[in-house]
Amino acid sequence: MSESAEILEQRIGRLRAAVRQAVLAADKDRASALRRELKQAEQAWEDALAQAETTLPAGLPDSPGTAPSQGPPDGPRTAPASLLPLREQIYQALSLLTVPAAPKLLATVHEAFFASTFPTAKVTSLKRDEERSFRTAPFARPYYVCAALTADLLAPARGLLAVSTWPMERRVIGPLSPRVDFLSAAIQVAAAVERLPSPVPAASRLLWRFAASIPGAAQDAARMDPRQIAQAAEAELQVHQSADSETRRAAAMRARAQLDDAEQLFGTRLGAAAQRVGHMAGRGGQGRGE
Amino acid sequence: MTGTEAWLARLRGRALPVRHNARTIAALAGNPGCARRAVLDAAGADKHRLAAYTGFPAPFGLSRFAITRGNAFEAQVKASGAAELLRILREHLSLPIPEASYDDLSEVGGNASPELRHARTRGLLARAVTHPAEAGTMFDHPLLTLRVGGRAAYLEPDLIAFQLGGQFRVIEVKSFPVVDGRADGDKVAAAAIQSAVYVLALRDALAEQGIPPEAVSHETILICPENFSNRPVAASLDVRKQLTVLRRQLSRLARIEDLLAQLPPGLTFDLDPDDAGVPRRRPAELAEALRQVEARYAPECLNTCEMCLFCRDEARGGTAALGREVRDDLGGVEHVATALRLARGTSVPERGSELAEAADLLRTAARLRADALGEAV
Amino acid sequence: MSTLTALARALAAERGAAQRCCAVRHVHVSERPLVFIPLALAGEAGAPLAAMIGDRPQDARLLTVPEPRDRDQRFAFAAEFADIVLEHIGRYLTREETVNAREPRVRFADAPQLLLPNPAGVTFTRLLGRSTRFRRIEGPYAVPENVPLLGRWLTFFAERAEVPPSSLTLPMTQALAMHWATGQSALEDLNLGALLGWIDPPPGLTGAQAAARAEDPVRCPPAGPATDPTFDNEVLEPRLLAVRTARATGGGRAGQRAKDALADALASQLAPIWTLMWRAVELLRALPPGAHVSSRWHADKDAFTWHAGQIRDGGPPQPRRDSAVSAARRLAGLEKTQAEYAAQRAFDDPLVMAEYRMTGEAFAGTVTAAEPDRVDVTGRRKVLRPRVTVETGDAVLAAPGVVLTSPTRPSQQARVVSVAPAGDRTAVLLELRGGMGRALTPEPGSVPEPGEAVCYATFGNGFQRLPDFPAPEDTPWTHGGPPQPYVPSDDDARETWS
Amino acid sequence: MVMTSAAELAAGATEEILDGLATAERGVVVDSPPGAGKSTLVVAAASRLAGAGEPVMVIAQTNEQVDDLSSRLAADCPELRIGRLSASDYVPSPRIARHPNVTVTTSAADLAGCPVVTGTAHKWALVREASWPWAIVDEAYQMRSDLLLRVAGRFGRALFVGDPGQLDPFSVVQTDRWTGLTWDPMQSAVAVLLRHNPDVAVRRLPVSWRLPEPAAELVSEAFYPFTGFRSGSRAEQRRMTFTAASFGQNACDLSLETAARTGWALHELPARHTVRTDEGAVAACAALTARLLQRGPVIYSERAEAGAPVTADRIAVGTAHRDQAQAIRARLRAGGLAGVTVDTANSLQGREFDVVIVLHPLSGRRDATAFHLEAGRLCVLTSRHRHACIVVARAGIPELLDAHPSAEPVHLNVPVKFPDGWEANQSVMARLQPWKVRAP
Repeated sequence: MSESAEILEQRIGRLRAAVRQAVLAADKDRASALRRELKQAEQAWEDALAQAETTLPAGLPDSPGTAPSQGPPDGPRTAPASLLPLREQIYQALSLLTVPAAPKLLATVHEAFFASTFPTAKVTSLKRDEERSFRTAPFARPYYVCAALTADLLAPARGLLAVSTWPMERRVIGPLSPRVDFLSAAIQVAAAVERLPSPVPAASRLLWRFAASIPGAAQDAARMDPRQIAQAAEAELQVHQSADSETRRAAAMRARAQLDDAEQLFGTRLGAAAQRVGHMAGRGGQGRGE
Repeated sequence: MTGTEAWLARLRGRALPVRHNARTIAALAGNPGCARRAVLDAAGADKHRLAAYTGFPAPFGLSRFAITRGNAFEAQVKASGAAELLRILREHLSLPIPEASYDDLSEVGGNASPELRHARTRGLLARAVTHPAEAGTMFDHPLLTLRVGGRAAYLEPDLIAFQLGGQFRVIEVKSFPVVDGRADGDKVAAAAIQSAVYVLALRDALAEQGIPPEAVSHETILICPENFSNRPVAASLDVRKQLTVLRRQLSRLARIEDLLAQLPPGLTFDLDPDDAGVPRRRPAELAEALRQVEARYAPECLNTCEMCLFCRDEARGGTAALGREVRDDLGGVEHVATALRLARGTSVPERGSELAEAADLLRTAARLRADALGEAV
Repeated sequence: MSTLTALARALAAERGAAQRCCAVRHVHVSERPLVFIPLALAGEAGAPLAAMIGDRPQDARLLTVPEPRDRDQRFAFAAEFADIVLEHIGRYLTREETVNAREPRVRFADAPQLLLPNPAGVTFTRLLGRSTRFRRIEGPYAVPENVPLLGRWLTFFAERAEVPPSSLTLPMTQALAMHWATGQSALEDLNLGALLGWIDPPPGLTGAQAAARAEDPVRCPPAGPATDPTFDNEVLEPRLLAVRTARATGGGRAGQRAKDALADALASQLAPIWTLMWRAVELLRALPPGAHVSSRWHADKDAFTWHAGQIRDGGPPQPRRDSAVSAARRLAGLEKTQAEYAAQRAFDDPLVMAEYRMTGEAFAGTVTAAEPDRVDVTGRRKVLRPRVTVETGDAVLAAPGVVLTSPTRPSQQARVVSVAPAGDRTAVLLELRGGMGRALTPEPGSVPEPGEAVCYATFGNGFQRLPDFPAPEDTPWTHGGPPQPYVPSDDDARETWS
Repeated sequence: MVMTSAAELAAGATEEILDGLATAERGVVVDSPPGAGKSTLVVAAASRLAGAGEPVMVIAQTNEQVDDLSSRLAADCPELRIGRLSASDYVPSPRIARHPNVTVTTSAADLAGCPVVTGTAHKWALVREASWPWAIVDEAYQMRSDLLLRVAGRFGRALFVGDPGQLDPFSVVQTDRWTGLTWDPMQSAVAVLLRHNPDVAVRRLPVSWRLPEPAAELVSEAFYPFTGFRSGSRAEQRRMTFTAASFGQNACDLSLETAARTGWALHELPARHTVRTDEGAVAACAALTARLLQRGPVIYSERAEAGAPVTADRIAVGTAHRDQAQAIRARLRAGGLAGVTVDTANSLQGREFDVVIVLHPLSGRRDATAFHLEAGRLCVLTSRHRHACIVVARAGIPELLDAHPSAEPVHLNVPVKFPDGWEANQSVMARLQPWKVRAP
């Protein structure tokens, strides 16, 4: 080691001030160069400390062999990470909900009912892997974590995941579908909560998040009846269902007719073809319940 | 390209025009009397960069914590087909249960190009007015445009347009809290004027299709976290005042020619970048170019304008730098040194001249101050 | 703002140093004020990040919240903070004094004083009070015992800050700006470092230079509660992340190290402000106090005694918002104290009085003639009504009939009899009443003598009665009828703090 | 379309208001534009209610206003016994003293037999216990919510009458502690009433008997954009002529003649940033007043078809600040002119003159403040006259308004006040342009 920890510390202090000065001066290049330098200095400092500590008598154990050093998720209320592969966790959660859902919701569902959660940041690469795998060897796996498709252009719906074995009608998303799927998910979550042998706070919190946005579902979080929530969700579902189903059926027919296998699972993307715009805008309105 | 556009392009130089958003347009109402700001904004110049390059970087930045919190709150409100928002709209506006559709306009068929998004936005909005029964209810991330200084600017949207009975309302999600029904008045004011920008842009979009302005309500909806929780709560904002102010400032910006005509020919704020993009122009020279356009500095600029420290430095020695009120109390005299000469009586203006009355006022003040402190001013 | 303070600002700008705009101190400064510098996490509603607190310069206590978004840690912070605040308050709950008013009463002999860097600090205090005072100490969602109590005291402090003449809670920028005019704008005066730079620059720097230096957030951290964004992004975020990572991997020595690093970083932001705050206290103490400062502090002691009684007697926490009746009553109180405060400051301070002389609401001059023994015989009984003539160079707005008051003889009324030019000056004939004893000849010194320098103002320092308002249960239909009485509910206790 | 005459329109509205009293559950609010016969309505309502056997308390804001209403009521209904509540130091003015049917007393208990009792709001606030089935609150937009709170326990139902376009009540206390509360004590009595009782009907008087036609148009559009009103007189009914001709054409004469011809003049001085008591503007106000009196103005109207001279007591000069009024008064005194009213907008509220000269609040300002921009201030100043109004201002006000930054904080749950001062100022300046006279 060429520098002592103390000198390193001073250097880190100076560098940190310099980074802030560079940011204040709107000098992005200098700021990132300095940040790199800072990172190196910090690493050197960590190393120096680690070295110093190994020579000290052991005080507190540093890492008593707990969970793998995976980055923590979004909140302080951290559930342990699961040992299952990510795609299986997502599959579990999706199968519980039975409708396309966003990664964040899936992570919460998994935490509530499978006692572990996953970092949502990794989902993007999972989706890419699934598509690559399918394109290399179609239908080689029993299921794929795939996209939900927009009903109008059959493009991947932003931020939604689905399961390849689901019928196309369930995987296409029209304007009313987010609401319909929310209500369907609420019914499934209520049922799952009812099945729990003893109350799980994370599950109750999740159920309340659904119940709070459904008319007549529950007064407050302390007094929730899963059956009443399911009934309320069912009641609102009745209002939207036929219009939504119609849109989805029509879109699913188009998808099956127009798209190849991979596109049916992962959607088709629109090029920046401006001439198609007028056509599209019209079609956006077409699928609605009539 | 018109003469004005060419002129503005030359002022901007090789830099790309800065993208406008509701915030930057709202800022136009912040100090409308400032020619420097008007010219830089009309030209789409990067004020932040220019100010920093002359050695006066803007004193504001954004904390990542604030950004994260803002994004997280917005995502929460819009999650699951904007389920939480729907709850609020049902409670706040008695939205009927069947009105629950949600269109995300942030992409068109997986493509996020502004042209596509704008075209689709317009299509859907117009349809919503003409066929309200079968059109959508919530439109997330509609991409709108507004003419700023003769150029159409895309507005980076962070709003939801909400349609009920053929009338639209603008919904803005902000992450500052409403505690016991009260929120920071300046933050609400900023939200109100930004909402007004969207109302204006929505009205413009519909007007092109012959739909009257009443199709967009002047009552907008502000969604904020309630008290110390993450629970969203809604408040109505009447933005009629903000609309008037904006319309007036935008129309003045459209008449930027008058300001341009007073500028020396050949003036540019180009940084003269080399092939690697490194500026070669001397900062002092750029500063000189900026000084060719008159500024109207007031301390309030410190909260709103990227050029503020540059202008403040330039305004040193002027009474305006001490505050509008102070200048007024000093009889409107422009320079500190002049005011003090008048106060001390070392400069006595002619009777009836512009400064005569101010001199009387200042001499009295100096006499009273000396009297109370027992020492000459 | 007035022409006189504007002139002081102009002088400060010219000289590069702050100028006095008061001749005396108008705020009370406690012997042992409680200095509180809070830092909040950007983007969150009243989320404490750290604080430095203490009642002596050498006793700075640093409190930090290693995970500011964690409710439990926030309450742990609140509990630790409460211990310090309540201990400090407790010191004032021991000594009492008897007030000899018409109805003698007992109050605490002194009161605590809370000093914050700026008005935003007061807002933060109010929010912290609001988020803690409704909590419960038992049942579900229980918090440590002292947390709701802290909330009530913080709310009390924040509310006193709204009362202009009160010194119980002082935002330091406001206290300093009241006494010194700087060569920058009022907006820039909100930066404690810059303001102090003008008033008390380090050796070798002018005030203007010191202020400019204080604006660099890297060298001189802002006085909170908002932290500098580059600090957040470049220093705080990595350290918070390190604490979290360490915790996820089991804490231990790495966890302690990460927490220490975080505390160091936060201390680096707070310590310079701590120094500034105590320097400001010294500067204020060095000013001679105005004559009415102590009587206003007595009112603060009364308020403190009353609030301590509320808590002792098991009263409810302060409501979220004022009811119709309490709002109206509070407004009446504020209007009354504000008027009194303005008059008192003018009477205590020739420089403040000069502002009224500027506008013609007061004038100063010399007595040129006096009839001290003049007796008015026109009424039913003879009354002593001396007359004096005052010549002044000031503008005189007061018309005949107007009653004036003089700071040196506040209990005496001076009615304007006539106003006449006297050369380039103005002669004002005044008729005096009261404050001269009971006999038909005035007590010595009670009537100004020729040659005496005097000052008269159109406003007095007299006592005003507070208006009566209906009882809350009699709130009329025009104001929404009687309000629902406050009943503490589970919702209050549960309210998320995230 | 059938053209309704102003008189029919006004009578219809008044009748509707009076008829509506019987069925009003809680009360009625009547918005009255300047000079629309507010006092007449109050007197009519009081006598109607008293006639129906319902005792009425009449609440006004100043002793002057109480005396005014009491004497009109006493004269209109000589049979009606009227109690005049007063403070102990009140000396009855001659116009009260001459009515035998008015009893003046300091105690409400002495007035048990009076069907109508009048008093200032502050006096009423001291009355305990007793209550009246009806109250009439005059100048209710100038009364503060906290004062209403103190008197509202005394009545069951109420008629609130006032001009929403005039100055709002204010407080020296600056706090946003109560913003957004429906019972914010700093808002007006009408505001608090309506926020708690949204079902209370708001009616309006549609005709201004004071303002001449051109004034009614401008004031209505700038300050009453949503409700509007019309003039009770036709342009040709209101005329002003001068008995003395002008010698040559100086700016004062031009302005006077423009105002005599059109009802308006903008007497524009050269652009200059000035101190508040701008000597040039002060001198111009004084010169216009002096010249007006010299020219021997005669007015013709529905009231004076044969013409009547305009005397000094029928002329007012209005300013924004007290020191400006002071300076103009001193200038008039130095010129030997007496009897002309010179006062601030606050003091001119509710008063009426034949000719009014206004020193524009924004004249010579470099920056506008909320005070200068307040719509009510300009509205009061430009709506006091029966014949002509001359606005004195430095050039540059439209530019000042354009450069005005809009940075006012916005509060949740606070109804937006219309018209906005900035917009109303713009509108007034734009409308005065045709009547501009450039003065040196």
